[in-house]
Amino acid sequence: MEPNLATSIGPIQLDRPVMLASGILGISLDVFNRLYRSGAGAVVTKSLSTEPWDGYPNPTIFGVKGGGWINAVGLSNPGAPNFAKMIESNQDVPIVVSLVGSIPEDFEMMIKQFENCKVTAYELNLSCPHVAKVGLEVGDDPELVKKIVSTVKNSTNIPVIAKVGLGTTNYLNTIHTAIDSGIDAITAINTVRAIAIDVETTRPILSNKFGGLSGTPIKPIALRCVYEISSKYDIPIIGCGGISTWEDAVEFFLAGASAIQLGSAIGDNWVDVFDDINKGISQYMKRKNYSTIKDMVGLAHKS
Amino acid sequence: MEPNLATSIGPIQLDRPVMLASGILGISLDVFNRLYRSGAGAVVTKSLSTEPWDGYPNPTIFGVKGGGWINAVGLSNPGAPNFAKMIESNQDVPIVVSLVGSIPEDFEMMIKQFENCKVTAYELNLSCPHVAKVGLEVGDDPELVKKIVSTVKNSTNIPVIAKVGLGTTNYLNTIHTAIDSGIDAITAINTVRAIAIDVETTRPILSNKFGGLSGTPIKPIALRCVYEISSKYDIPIIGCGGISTWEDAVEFFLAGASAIQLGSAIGDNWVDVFDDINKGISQYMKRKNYSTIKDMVGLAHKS
Amino acid sequence: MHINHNHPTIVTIEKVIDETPTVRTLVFSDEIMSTVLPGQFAMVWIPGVNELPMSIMISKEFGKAAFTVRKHGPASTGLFNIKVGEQIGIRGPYGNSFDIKEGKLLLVGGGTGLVPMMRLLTFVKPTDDVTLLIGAKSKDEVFFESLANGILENNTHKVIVSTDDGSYGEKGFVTDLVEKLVNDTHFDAVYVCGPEIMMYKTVQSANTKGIFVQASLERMMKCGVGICGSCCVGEDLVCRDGTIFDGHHLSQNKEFGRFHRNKAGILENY
Amino acid sequence: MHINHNHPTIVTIEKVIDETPTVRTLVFSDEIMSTVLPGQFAMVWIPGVNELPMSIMISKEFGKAAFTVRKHGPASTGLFNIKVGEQIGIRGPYGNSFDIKEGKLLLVGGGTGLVPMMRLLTFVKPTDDVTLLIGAKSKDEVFFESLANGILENNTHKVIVSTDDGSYGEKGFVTDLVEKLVNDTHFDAVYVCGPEIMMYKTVQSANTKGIFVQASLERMMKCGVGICGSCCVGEDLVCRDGTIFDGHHLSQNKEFGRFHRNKAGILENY
Ligand SMILES: Cc1cc2nc3c(=O)[nH]c(=O)nc-3n(C[C@H](O)[C@H](O)[C@H](O)COP(=O)(O)OP(=O)(O)OC[C@H]3O[C@@H](n4cnc5c(N)ncnc54)[C@H](O)[C@@H]3O)c2cc1C
Ligand SMILES: Cc1cc2nc3c(=O)[nH]c(=O)nc-3n(C[C@H](O)[C@H](O)[C@H](O)COP(=O)(O)OP(=O)(O)OC[C@H]3O[C@@H](n4cnc5c(N)ncnc54)[C@H](O)[C@@H]3O)c2cc1C
Ligand SMILES: Cc1cc2nc3c(=O)[nH]c(=O)nc-3n(C[C@H](O)[C@H](O)[C@H](O)COP(=O)(O)O)c2cc1C
Ligand SMILES: Cc1cc2nc3c(=O)[nH]c(=O)nc-3n(C[C@H](O)[C@H](O)[C@H](O)COP(=O)(O)O)c2cc1C
Ligand code: FES
Ligand code: FES
Repeated sequence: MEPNLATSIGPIQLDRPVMLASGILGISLDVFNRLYRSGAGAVVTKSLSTEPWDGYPNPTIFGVKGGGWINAVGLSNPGAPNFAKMIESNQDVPIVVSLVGSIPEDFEMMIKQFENCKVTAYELNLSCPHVAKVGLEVGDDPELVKKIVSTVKNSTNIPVIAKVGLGTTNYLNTIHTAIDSGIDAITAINTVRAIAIDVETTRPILSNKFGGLSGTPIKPIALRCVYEISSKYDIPIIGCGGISTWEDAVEFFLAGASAIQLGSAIGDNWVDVFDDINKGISQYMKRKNYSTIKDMVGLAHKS
Repeated sequence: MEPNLATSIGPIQLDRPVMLASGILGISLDVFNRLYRSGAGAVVTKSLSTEPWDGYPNPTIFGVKGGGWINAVGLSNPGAPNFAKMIESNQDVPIVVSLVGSIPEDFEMMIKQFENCKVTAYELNLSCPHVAKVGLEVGDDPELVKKIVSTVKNSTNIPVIAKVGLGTTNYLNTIHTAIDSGIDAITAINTVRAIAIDVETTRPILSNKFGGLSGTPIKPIALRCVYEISSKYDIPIIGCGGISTWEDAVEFFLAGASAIQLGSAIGDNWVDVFDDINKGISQYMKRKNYSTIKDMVGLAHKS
Repeated sequence: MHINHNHPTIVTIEKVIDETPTVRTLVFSDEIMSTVLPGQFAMVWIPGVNELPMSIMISKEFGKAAFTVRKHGPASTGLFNIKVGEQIGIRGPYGNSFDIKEGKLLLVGGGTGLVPMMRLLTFVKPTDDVTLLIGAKSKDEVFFESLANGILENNTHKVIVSTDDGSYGEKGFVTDLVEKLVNDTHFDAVYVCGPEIMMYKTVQSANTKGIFVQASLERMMKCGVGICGSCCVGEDLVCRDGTIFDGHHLSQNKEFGRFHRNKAGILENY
Repeated sequence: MHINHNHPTIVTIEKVIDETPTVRTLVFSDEIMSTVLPGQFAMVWIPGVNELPMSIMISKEFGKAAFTVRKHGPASTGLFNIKVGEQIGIRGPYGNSFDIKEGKLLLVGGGTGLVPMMRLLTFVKPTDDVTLLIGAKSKDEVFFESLANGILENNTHKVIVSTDDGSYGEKGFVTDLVEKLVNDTHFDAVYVCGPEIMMYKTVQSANTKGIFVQASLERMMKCGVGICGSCCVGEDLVCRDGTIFDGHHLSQNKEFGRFHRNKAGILENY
């Protein structure tokens, strides 16, 4: 009796619980297909805006000496209209379309573009820590979150996820508002605002100076957020932040996540990371006699 | 011409810029003397409360697989009255007394205890992430911060530092309030709220479940805070969080810190870390032709 | 595999040995713990209960190690009650180890202070002449006597038990015996682990005679690595500078044998 | 010492060599970069300007490496203008490397696409018979000709230059020369790096003849490690799966030779 890796995140059904996080390799349908074949349960696209964005000049990403990555790609993306065309032919891959914008109308307009695409869910990026007027600046404004989530929910029948991060207000309030406005699930967390300075040239390394920290360093913080959210709210959670092994993934399930996303780990372990984690989870479930992912979700709260 | 490692943090003068952070080995005068001899420019005591506190049961601290530490010692401390007696005989060591409390009167009472002690500064812990009613719960409440800082400033002529961290509000607002209320300097940052779950026993590892993440993982976040504070306010800053090498220390100076504190690095490199960092800073300054720490402070903003 | 020895590794208890009504040895598999140096300890997490510093006990089986725990407060009782098949977390090994000397050796252990002595015995050379003193309150608290005799079977050796009430072996405090032995015989080294007063007197006796002596100290421990400060004795941190200190060094320490610190860090008299 | 090869290491430019009016080689000391495999690249940070992917050029001196940069947009011009004593940051090495074959080898390089070819030349065996084609627009854009002849001095070899305008060497496109050569002679392997159309045609010519061929692709790069996705060609990520791909693999790629992506990730025709 093989353990079943299928999971449901509220209305979203996935065959496997490990998803590709937004902004990671998420630019072409060919790559999505490859990642799906490699074991990803779903892929989240780069966050799309109404118009194409070039993003920031390089350096936009580098490895931190003590581990992890800092990036300020600046949400470079082809824009929702172009992107929708790129994935129109999609049949097989569960694609979650990530969206950024400043006002509800941005999101409305973008969702229209995908009417002819097979989209598994939308993920609203309310948490990018290094681009002005979108991301965290939206997530930190409860009124705006309310308007955006309500608008999006009225514009589509496809499930909608809100992606949160650690901004300048209590992210739990953002979640509260999103839940009140009808959100279907929460992804936690985005990168954490950070900086690195080169001591020889005495300059910040990123062209944008500030960026977002991802990878192993943020795992204990991300896990805490999932644990906190699941203590406080009855909402499906997708855990994200620093996951690179099956043990990390299981920690997130135990903390209350129904699925997980990863990005930075691909920089270290390449696309094999999906299958490695799937296998590890499966072996763990066998050993522990869990037959479904659900058996694990939130268990750490019960001890 | 040897570079001069002396630094001033507003009214606070230190011979060397690397301080021991609060809560680390900070329990006895003998140990303080040893750390001072080992190269610490000053030592910060454990955060003291009006009464002795046992703290949380073990496990209270452990190493994170991906690097760094998570602790929930729970502010165990002998209480300000006992502690003041323990350091009464101090002659040589620049001691910064760290205080926690819930109301202004707590701080007033504690400062009285130290009237006969040689105290270099007080550090108000407005940022412990894992003890209820003190720490972050105070730091996140601007009205309370205002009252506490004003009260403390009225109770003593000794310089007063506010130690901030990433809570549920914008830490920059806390700093704003503290500056308006007369604070002399800022220490940034405390540990970042985190959790770890053991997958075999499916339980959070710490007895308190939540703890604070310290060490290398938080360095890029702490550095960003120092950079942000120094962009926004004209206040002396002590950088803290994940510093373990001279390069880390220099990054903090370049970001705007006039001195730094470290804790977790002692777990890896033991007390030699102070002299190692002092030497590294000195060699760097020589190579770069900086004659004082001040020459470096905030340089990254100018590029 | 310990990826990070400061993070608890979960092991399963494979065997439980009752040493006395209040002392048990719990055996588990762990390659690293099976080969630690004599005197090293681990932080032992009893899930849902507490975490305690424990000397790492030897096991006869390859690749295995053990803890020998005396049931005392809630934490040690939690460990004492762990059954075969249950799991505990261990991090470490921590601390320094005894300096291995040669010749005529005196080992002094009281209660679970015998644990590091057992591992030390596995390091003696065939030519060493070894005397082991086992101190206990009464007969039913004596353990490891035959284990020690077994380990030393190829050495010139003596295992002497003394009980406070004389119900077994010699009668009286083990420290009186130490005083007598070091006065009578020249020892090349003395090693002691047990209650602080036992260690204090043993160190004094040896120091007076100018004999090399080392004691393994115990203090309240939280981190085990020199961060939290809870284990300080004078300017030393027991977990990181020790747990083993030379007699000479200890004779200069103002707290050794006199004070320890409680959970809040307040000095208390012994 | 590269503690983390994904973090920029700062190096100081020690020598600048003018190759042509618009191409310069910047030499620096770095042990790891001095011994990379042929085809590997680094991400090169020009502080205050930009960061660019650059093939790692050889240096004659032990422990040194170099970049050979053509002045083009603001980023490469920033690098081009770096003076002796100034600092740049490098991270890497990244990417795979050419499969080293033996026998009759054809190397084809256009412009700075010659850089990986120079390092590949240092890997040829004494028994190899090597033909290097250098493609350039005109005479003053030709470089590395004598460097290549020097490296190959102990081999049977030919270095053939072709310029589009015929101002030096053969006249015409280097790809016509490739077509002719592979029709005339059996090669054991063909290696190509240069403008995509040059690589596309070279791969086609070799594939048609069933000759082993590898091309080193260029795409917009941000991370260099397979995170950002900006370098994708079809389902391949140039930085991580490449930059070197076999001709057979490339013949199945729908984007190679046809499209590349701009900074926003939109497909554009070549
Ligand atoms: C290096 C070292 C090795 C040890 N080896 C052994 C051994 O092999 N076998 C054994 O039975 N005991 C050993 N001990 C003592 C053991 O750690 C406990 O202190 C003892 O079991 C009493 O625990 P308790 O049940 O009374 O704790 P409780 O009263 O339940 O208190 C729980 C907490 O207090 C702390 N604590 C209380 N007393 C002490 C103390 N004296 N030292 C350190 N922490 C304390 C513990 O950390 C624990 O978190 C060792 C101690 C140290 C420092
Ligand atoms: C693996 C690899 C190796 C290379 N090796 C060399 C070399 O040895 N010598 C050399 O002169 N050039 C090399 N290039 C090309 C080089 O990276 C630049 O693309 C080229 O110098 C043009 O830059 P620019 O000044 O026009 O950039 P700008 O127009 O100033 O644009 C700046 C940004 O655009 C990006 N960019 C623009 N065009 C490209 C492109 N074609 N490929 C990648 N990024 C681009 C850069 O990352 C940069 O951040 C290499 C490219 C790759 C991918
Ligand atoms: C290069 C890069 C680009 C990213 N772009 C986006 C983005 O466009 N939208 C988004 O919601 N998150 C973005 N993120 C954040 C990731 O989706 C993820 O939340 C974060 O990296 C933490 O996960 P990890 O530690 O597994 O990488 C990006 C992260 C990286 C490293
Ligand atoms: C075991 C431990 C105990 C701590 N106790 C305190 C404390 O009592 N008061 C306080 O302000 N900070 C406390 N801190 C936080 C540190 O002072 C410091 O801000 C934090 O650890 C980040 O620095 P580091 O990465 O160099 O350790 C504690 C940290 C640790 C690891
Ligand atoms: S136990 Fe923490 S310093 Fe020794
Ligand atoms: S450059 Fe980022 S994936 Fe290739």
